[in-house]
Amino acid sequence: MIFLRRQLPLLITFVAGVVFAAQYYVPHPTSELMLTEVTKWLQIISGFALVLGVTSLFHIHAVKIRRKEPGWAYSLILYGGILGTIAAGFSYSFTAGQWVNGKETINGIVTAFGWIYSDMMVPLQGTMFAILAFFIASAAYRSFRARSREAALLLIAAIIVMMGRVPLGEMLLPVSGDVTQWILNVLNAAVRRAILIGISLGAVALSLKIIFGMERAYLGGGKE
Amino acid sequence: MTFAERMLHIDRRIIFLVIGVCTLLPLLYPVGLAIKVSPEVRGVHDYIESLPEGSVFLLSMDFDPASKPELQPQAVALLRHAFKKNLRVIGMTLWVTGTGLADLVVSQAAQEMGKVNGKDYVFLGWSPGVGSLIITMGQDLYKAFPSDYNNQPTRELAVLKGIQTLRDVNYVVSLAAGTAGIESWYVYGKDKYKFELGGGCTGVIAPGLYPLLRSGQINGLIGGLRGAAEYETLIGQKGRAVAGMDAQSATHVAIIMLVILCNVFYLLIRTSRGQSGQPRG
Amino acid sequence: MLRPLAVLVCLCLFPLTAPEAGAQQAFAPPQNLRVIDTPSDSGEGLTVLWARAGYDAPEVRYQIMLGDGAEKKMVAEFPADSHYVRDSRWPWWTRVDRPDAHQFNLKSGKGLELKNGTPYAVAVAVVKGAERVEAAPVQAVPAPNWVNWNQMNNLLLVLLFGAVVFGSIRAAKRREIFLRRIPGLDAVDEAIGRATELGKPILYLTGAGDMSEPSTIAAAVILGRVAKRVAAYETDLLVPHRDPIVMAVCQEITKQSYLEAGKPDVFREDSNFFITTDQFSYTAAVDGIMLRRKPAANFFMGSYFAEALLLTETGASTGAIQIAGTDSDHQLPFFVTTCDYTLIGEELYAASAYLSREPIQLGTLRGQDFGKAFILVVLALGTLLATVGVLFATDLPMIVLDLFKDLK
Amino acid sequence: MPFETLLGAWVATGLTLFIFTFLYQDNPLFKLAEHLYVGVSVGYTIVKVYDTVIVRLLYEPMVNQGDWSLLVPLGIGMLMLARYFPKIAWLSRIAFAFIVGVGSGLAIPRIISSYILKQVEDTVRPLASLASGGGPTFTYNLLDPASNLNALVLLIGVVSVLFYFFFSIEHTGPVRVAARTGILFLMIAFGAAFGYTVMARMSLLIGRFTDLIEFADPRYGRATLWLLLATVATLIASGARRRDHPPGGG
Repeated sequence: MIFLRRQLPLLITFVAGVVFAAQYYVPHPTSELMLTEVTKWLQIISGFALVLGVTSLFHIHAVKIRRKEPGWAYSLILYGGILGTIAAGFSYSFTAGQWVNGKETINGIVTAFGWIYSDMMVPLQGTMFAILAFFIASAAYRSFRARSREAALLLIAAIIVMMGRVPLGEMLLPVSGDVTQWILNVLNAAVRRAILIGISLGAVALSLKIIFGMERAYLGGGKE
Repeated sequence: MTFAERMLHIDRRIIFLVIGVCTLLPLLYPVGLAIKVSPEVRGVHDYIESLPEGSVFLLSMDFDPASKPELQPQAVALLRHAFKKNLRVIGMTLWVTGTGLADLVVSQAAQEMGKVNGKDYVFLGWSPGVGSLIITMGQDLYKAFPSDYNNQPTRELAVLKGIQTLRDVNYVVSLAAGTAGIESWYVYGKDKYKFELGGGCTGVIAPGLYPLLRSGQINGLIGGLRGAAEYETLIGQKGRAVAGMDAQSATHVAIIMLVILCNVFYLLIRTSRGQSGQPRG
Repeated sequence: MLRPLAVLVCLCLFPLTAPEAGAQQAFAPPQNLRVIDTPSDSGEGLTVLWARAGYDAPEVRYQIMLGDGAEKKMVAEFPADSHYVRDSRWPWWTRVDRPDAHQFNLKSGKGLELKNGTPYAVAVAVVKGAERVEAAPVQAVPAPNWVNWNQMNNLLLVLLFGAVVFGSIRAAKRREIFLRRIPGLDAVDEAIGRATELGKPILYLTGAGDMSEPSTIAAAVILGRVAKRVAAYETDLLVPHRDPIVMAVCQEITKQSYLEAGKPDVFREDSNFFITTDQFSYTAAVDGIMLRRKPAANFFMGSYFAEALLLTETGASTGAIQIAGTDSDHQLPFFVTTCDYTLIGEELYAASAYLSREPIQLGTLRGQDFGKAFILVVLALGTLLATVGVLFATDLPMIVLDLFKDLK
Repeated sequence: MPFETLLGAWVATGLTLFIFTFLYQDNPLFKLAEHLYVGVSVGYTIVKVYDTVIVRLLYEPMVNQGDWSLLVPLGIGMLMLARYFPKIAWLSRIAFAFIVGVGSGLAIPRIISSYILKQVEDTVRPLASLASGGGPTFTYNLLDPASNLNALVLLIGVVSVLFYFFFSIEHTGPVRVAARTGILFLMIAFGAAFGYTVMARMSLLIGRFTDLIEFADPRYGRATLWLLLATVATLIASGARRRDHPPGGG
């Protein structure tokens, strides 16, 4: 049992990791076929993982409703949103004359599911992020100070790029467009490249540690 | 509290109001300032321009409603261009919550240009897996998408005739709002299956993509609403992006003013403190 | 294995800029035509090679003719001064001819079909104005290969880097390894000190990630240190969470820190509490806490998304000292502007390794440092060699530079 | 105008305004819209996953084309769900082990190729180029990203930032100079990113305002204006209630 619970997952990780890393260097059709098959599997499994991610949400809000914790009415709204959307997703569209089956439109006719999507989800999510426009302005006003040489540099770069990205800015300060191009293409690219290299080394190290069983956090929980 | 201090600690809701007004007014009363085209955007445009009729163009709309205002105009402009050039268009998305949006964009653009689903274009919809999805498409497109968004078996579609894998696609453009997007298409796709790749993205992630642009891993980059406006200018069909640029101008200049004001007040406080011998904040 | 070696020897022995292949301008068919199965590929590909000619010029064109027994058709046409071996993006160790010979790859796809195991006859013709001459066709059979030799530099780097990382981890297990002081950690102590003076609580966020993300782990480790200080000063600690598992882990860590500080009696179970998993309700709730309790210090460690600015801007408005540490590079500009101190990217991991002293973490960090040092050397040396290559018009530096190219 | 379009306009406008109330302060209208948002997006994801994964990728190929090898991913997927049953929860580890193993294996060579080799290759550029006459020269056009001067600046940037992220040596002497240069480069890049992001966030706001303006049209029964009034009234009412009964916590 201990083997099944502890060693087997590590063994599977090791074999899968080594085989699919090695696959990269083997161009033979046999190896390509294996890659096709397994990536197709992985696609399906990641669908299951997606479901797994949302279920904890179900659980948390169910507890809130059961215990009538403060704000449990909002949890009911959340449940209503989930169930209503699912119901719409599998309803029958009389105008289109067929089952909706998760289609927003059928031959150009908007379904109930599509209605929920474009008239609820799109404005809700869009506005959530639109709020940030206000906060970025307020952050710019209240925190963007030339406290030090570094902060001053950040500030100047930000102002130039802001000028250079909009027509009015380019009109007021014609050179800003070219300077913005240069900052983005050279200075910014250099920094991003260094960061990318650093992150990639970290990612490769992490992947190697996972394959060789030194990093096991992904197996979830410390309890055996 | 001095005047400068009071101004620095002003209720942020006043700033919110300023931004709101700066956005609203130009939308109601547009001016129409000229837009200069950058080489990054031209890269994508010129490549599509160079493709012969009937070439295969895959547009992956990797964003969700949160980035709709930035990336939808890009998608519309690209599709109009591709349809005008009579390319065979394949639409898809890597983001599940973007499926409805992507479907709408493709079908509307197709309708506008008089294109027929299944013959001139296809919308494949969404499929899970990101990296593994792209690899599967590179190995066998029909395994990744046995049927399209409208449940038509993909093997029977006229538009996909002669296309077996991503190797047969001439140009892929990913419009990305995050890491499941341009980077994934490069690392798991272009790197091995050798199609040409272009990108469009939100302003948030654009600076991070410049290393890929410089090294030629992508042959062009449409950045944010400004990029979309440039593309609209290039194909001569002004749309939502160009319309939004006036508001952008106003808010950007407003923010620059705010930053300058903030620093003026900050300097005032610092100099007055320096004179009265108080410790610096 | 011998072939790459042989090529290397040839490269060193023969001058790379070859003599004009016969000064004759006569219009002869392409010389030394060879057709081979493309090496290092998945099959369905042939490589055509022929010698460079005196008439190679933009206005002269080569045509590649492909026949599968019955008929012969043209599959490619290009200017005669293109498609040299040196343009092929094959490294020196897989080159099949001298760099100045011509090379053209035929591959299935985009209208062309080559089948494995079927013999094909390939010919090359040269066209100049109305003149056209063709070399005698050569036969070859495409076949798949088991190893892609072009990518061996990639494999070599994986093995090398792997060995360095595991070596460093082993070394770290045996002896203490040096790690430089992280200035951000001093700022942490300062902030806690100030909170104590003011008698206000401290807010600590662990980010949006779950326990499998390195940044969350680092955030939990740093929380341990913060909790220990907080316990010593008996300041209030508030840790709102977005993930139930992270909360459970952090509760344990906090408890342990209070024990170590000798203050188990002041430990409160509810200093770690769960709010909700979704981004914006969590943000709204934390903003509420900031406005109501006015913490003296806010810590933002771990991974963050768009909510970062909503949190730090509100925090800044309450006048708290703010310290951030994140590897979410897209949010770094906002942390840097709105926080007093920010641990940038890998600094977060380093801070956590510095505090935890765990050999695996320390060793990995050291291994990555070696990796970076190696890349620095390659960048410096590579630039030097590439410059020498241009100044002296030689291909010799390619022997080194090819090793660090991404080749297919 | 069809009824559902009209209703859609009103719902979309109402929800947009509810979210915007957060700018004033956290309030019940915002919370309502926020929870609805989470619910709808979870519901949407579930429907899409079912339709795509279960129907299109699993059921149809198995039943219509007899591709029974798909039972393997189905089985592994089911193992993941074992997480919910404490007795057999450990089975889910096998599924995770497989996914993480394959994922790590796929990632290693690809990361090295795209993010290390490719980036190094593009940074290593000659600091001289051939002039049209044939002799070597140094090009210093800042606007041409491929000029020698820019190649040099790029090299300095990459090297100094890499130095900043060195942890096993103390930042003293020349290393300190390099690391300080690195931080200056970092700050410029952050500033550029900040500037660029302003545009991104403003675009979202413009997008929402465009919709609000459209729905203020008489065709939609001036939805925006009426709902704006209603929202403000509710905010004032809830503000008054809050002053009477201050909330206990949470």
